[in-house]
Amino acid sequence: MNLHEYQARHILKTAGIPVPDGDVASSPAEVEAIARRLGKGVVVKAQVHTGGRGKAGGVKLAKDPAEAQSVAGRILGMQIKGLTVHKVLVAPAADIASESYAGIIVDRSSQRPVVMVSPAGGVDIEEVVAKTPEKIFRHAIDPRFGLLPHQAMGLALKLYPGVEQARKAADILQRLYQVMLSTGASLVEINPLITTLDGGVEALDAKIVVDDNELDRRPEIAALRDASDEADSERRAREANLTFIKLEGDVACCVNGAGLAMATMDLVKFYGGQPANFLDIGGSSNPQKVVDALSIITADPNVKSILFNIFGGITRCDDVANGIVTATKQLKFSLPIVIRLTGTNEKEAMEILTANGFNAGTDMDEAVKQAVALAKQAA
Amino acid sequence: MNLHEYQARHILKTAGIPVPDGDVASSPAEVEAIARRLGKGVVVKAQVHTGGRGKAGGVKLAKDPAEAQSVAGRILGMQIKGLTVHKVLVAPAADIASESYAGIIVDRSSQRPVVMVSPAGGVDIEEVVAKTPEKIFRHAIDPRFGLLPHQAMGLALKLYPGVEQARKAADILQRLYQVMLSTGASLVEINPLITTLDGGVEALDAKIVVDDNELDRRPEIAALRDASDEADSERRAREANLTFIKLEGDVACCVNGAGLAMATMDLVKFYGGQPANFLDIGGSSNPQKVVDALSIITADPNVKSILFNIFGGITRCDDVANGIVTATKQLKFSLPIVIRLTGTNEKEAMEILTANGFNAGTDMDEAVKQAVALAKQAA
Amino acid sequence: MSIFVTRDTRLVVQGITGRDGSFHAKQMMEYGTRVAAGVTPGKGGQRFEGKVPIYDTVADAVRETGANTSVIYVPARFAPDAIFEAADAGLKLIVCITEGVPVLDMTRVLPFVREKGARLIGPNCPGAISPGRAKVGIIPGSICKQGSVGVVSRSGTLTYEIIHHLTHADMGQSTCVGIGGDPLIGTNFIDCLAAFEEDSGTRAVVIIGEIGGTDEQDAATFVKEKMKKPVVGFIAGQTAPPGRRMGHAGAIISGSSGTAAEKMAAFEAAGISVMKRPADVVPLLKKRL
Amino acid sequence: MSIFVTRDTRLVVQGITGRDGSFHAKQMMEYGTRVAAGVTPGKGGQRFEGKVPIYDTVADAVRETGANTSVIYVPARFAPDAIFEAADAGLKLIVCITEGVPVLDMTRVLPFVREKGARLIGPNCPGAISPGRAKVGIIPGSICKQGSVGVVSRSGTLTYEIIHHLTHADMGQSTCVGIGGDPLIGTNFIDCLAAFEEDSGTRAVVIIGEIGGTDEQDAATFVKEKMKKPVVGFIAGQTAPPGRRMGHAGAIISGSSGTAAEKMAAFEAAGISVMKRPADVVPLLKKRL
Repeated sequence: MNLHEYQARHILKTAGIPVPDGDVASSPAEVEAIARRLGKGVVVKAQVHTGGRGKAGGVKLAKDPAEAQSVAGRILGMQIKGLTVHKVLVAPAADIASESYAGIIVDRSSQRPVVMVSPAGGVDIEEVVAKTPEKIFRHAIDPRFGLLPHQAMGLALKLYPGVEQARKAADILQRLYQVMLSTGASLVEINPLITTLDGGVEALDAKIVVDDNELDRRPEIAALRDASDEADSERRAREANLTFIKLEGDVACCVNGAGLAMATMDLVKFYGGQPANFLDIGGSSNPQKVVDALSIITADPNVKSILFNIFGGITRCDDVANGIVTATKQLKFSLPIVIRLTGTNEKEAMEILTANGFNAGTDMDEAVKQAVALAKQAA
Repeated sequence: MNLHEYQARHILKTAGIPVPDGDVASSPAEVEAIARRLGKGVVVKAQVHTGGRGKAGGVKLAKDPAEAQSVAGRILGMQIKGLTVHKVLVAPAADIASESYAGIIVDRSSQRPVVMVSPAGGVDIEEVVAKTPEKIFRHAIDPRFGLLPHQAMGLALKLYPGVEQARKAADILQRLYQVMLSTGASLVEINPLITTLDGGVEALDAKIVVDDNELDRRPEIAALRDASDEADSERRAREANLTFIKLEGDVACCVNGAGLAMATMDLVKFYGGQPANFLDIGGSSNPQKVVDALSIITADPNVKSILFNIFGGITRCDDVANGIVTATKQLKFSLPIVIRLTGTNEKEAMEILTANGFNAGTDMDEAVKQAVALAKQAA
Repeated sequence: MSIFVTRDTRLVVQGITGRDGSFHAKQMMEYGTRVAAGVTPGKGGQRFEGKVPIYDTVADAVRETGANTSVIYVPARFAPDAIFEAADAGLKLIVCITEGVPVLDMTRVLPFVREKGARLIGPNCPGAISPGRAKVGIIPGSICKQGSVGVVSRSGTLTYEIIHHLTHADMGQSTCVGIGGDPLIGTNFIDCLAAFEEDSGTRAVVIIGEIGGTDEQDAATFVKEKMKKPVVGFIAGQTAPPGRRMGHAGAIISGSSGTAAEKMAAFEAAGISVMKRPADVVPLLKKRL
Repeated sequence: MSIFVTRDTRLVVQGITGRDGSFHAKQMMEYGTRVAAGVTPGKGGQRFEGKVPIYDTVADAVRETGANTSVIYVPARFAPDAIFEAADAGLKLIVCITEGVPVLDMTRVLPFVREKGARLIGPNCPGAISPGRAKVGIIPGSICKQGSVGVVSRSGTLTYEIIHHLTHADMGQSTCVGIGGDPLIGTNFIDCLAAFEEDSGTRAVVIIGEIGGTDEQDAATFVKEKMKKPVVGFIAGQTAPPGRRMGHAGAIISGSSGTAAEKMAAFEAAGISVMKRPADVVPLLKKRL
């Protein structure tokens, strides 16, 4: 789960990391009031979960409260990469002496949280990694001992040769690791980490990505979710405990298991079709999940055919069959359905489906080919 | 540094460990008020840094506020092992179903914090260790991973076969370790850890000994020091950064280095004398330290002779000599002084002392013998 | 004749009285696995299905029954401690089925397990099965057949799909291992490939990867440099969009890295025959054997 | 010819620009110790006494100078991290002079040092000196003399007292090690006794213990079971009252355990000649050589 910049800033500030003043607003009038309180030039930044806000016109400077209000009027409500801007952050325009990068990610190969710093801040860090890797400095944290002071200092000295600023940056890195632990984040990032003209070191922009698996035990973090920033279908899927990702094609896929779901999408493509979604109904076999899944799939007007691909293990095929029967009765859609079922209780499932007028097979390739053909017919 | 029971209780409570209600008081009237608020039979417990309070009459039950007041009148001001009772804890008389022991100490051999639990609680745990060691269960905490839930549960199941109470005790053990870390303690102890008649698990009495080396970085803990509970000479020594322990003999010892100080005391005994104190003036050689040391030593009416034993390393002998000269001028005492100095700047020291009318030697045995003889003459 | 899970496996089931634990404990027993003990705190002294003794702690279970392997079905919030406990009790193989373990917990669990000299498979995995000998986890025994093909996979049902093809073509399996779909796991492809290369009962290996990370690329290097046995591979997620987590916490393309295309290219370059679709496993393996 | 500290010692001084660090760095240089580098964050690039290069980090110092040993003079609140840093930089011998390090910090420092394969001496110790070769720490070089008696002690000035007697009797020392007076230390008596037993330059050993803990008892067992060289011992604190910390954090008699009497008895039982007073070291050693 991504946090908004204003949420991440607040968390960093609470953890003792210097963050410039500022506040979040959802109307131009609020923006005007905040700008007036800050009492100098401000920056108004769209709060949406996507990169490239600046290029899209979602970040603007304003020299006074009136300009801030008018700028906010243009940003609020705008669309950035398909997401509507509902909130803006208003912060003082900073006196920036230098821009660096500081972040911690959980790294797969070292299996540790890895701190990365770079004096090349304020730009996309992946670009720095790709183009000037010598400007990236890394340290893999041993979680048994934490980020030790000298380790943080060693990194900080790569950013600032002056020991005073390095000490401040080292302190920020140690606190950033504490933020990672206390929020259950898989990524915490300050970009840019700036030095101010008076020698301070501050987090100008912050990003926190929380590990979804942490949300159950961190209700205070889970409460920060901004549902307005999710596609409607994905929100519904999340609430129904389904893993759903909308794609651009027309063959809807309803599969149990993430790997098989991806392989099914790939096979749709292989046979000349385009998958409309990724959808994993998971391991358990509650028929209601099938109903929820079909309801979400059929809400997409692009969908031309529906493909079920179920390999029964923990999932019982008869439960899925019952779900299909129930859903088609409840939802009253007219899209063609192709069903492939095999594994646990395959025979019972076939009987249920046949009794209700469905055809079903046991071969994945055949089913995919058929679903692709049906989508093409309908197009 | 020892914390008082009422201070330790408060820390445990703040850390989420169930502790019975109660409050601290320093007058019978306050005790009466607390007992009235608690609204049932109470126990009034002397808050002094020593064991055996109960036997000494420092712990009494009272059935109502009036009795609590009268009991408190007897306990407050009483002497227990030479310490005056200035404060009492007033707590509800507990409905105890069982008494266990739970403690964590930093163990020298495993070099780890070791949790100890025993179903034989409410008594001196050293006695349990000595007499029924099979009733003690230990776990050495790996500080890189902390006290893991299953480890705490494994110990808790040794106290309580019922899983509900064991879960409560396991939770208490984990919190107790957090208390150890957050207070910088070398010992945290709940004795007794009780079960109540309604199935609760509570810390009835608590003890925390803080590592003196932690106090600099934990001012909130250092502020809990109760100077009224220290011998006056020891408080003054502590404030002067001297390590001083008063003993019962008459040969005062003023030594640099703890090991040499002990060896000097031992040699006093070896030659038939009795040391009046342990005193380490430490490694640095500020003459003021010598003045402070002599001032503390000479305040003890038992002292009959003063022995300096200095092996100059970091400590410079001339600094000590200057200190002796200054102090004897300032303090105007008439006790005989025997001085042994050797090592760094020994020659300069001898010159200073001779010029000021002192004799000094370089041999430890000779000096000790002389100091013992002088004390005997004066007795 | 098989890796990790053998006839000598003596299993303790952590969470044996839970919904998933009890269901799969029965399945494993029916398959012939020696289920030596179960663990549920507070149920020590009872018996599961009237047969398997239940203990309060894994340490008790190990001491009393000599179990050497653990399988974990406890809820996610208890899973890290369950792994710690199994390793603490001296078990040398720990299979964690549980899904949803926070990755920061795994950063502490993994070094602990290694220090104790244990092997962890998972979390968020279907476990392992050595057909005809024993199964530890949830892979349906009915789709497997004893034989000499080793299977290792980051997936669950996709693995079943491929095993299904193998079994139908009469190509039995030595051991099938699901290593799990999380970004931080105890046993990776290379661990399994090395074990299969050593195992006299394995003649060829099927490796099933997916988008995200670089484990497949590392596996390819290992195959090229260290393996003599033929390897056939599949990568799921060719059509996955970047930046989205495809169900598995580990299945995410970051920037331009971790794509199916680069993994398939790495496989090809290492001499691994790459399937275009799951059904290709049979003809490709036949060609290599 | 000596243990731990030798002619090959190339030293980095952590806290070289501090009050204690600079004083003792000079003393060590004057004694002939090869002081290769100093470390003070923010003073990297400067030189100490116009000669010794100063670095911001120990890692820099090691990379640039090939130092193999560190000595730490930083204030107590920085000392644990200084030890971590030295071990992290790959130094194999770390001598921590600093007094006042919290014992809970040491519970984390010690396993770290061990994992890195380093030896820590101290904290709260006077360090080690191999007379005529090098000194690392604060033991005054002037009281020592090169020879073949090994000295190991928990104390500082008491050690000087005993070295003083040895030197006056013309009994030179191979190495004198002060292991420190704290309850948790990196190198204990047994480590030193074992090294002295191995060292061809050491003919006899003097061990100086004190009240508190059971290290002396363990040392006695080691002497009895593993040592051929003669050992002479002293225990300070026969007159110490129980329950009071006698200066050293580790010097405290708990209940009836850790007393001087039980330690002296353990020494006697192990064949260690026990001094009644420091001056006895010379006649006792003469008897055993």
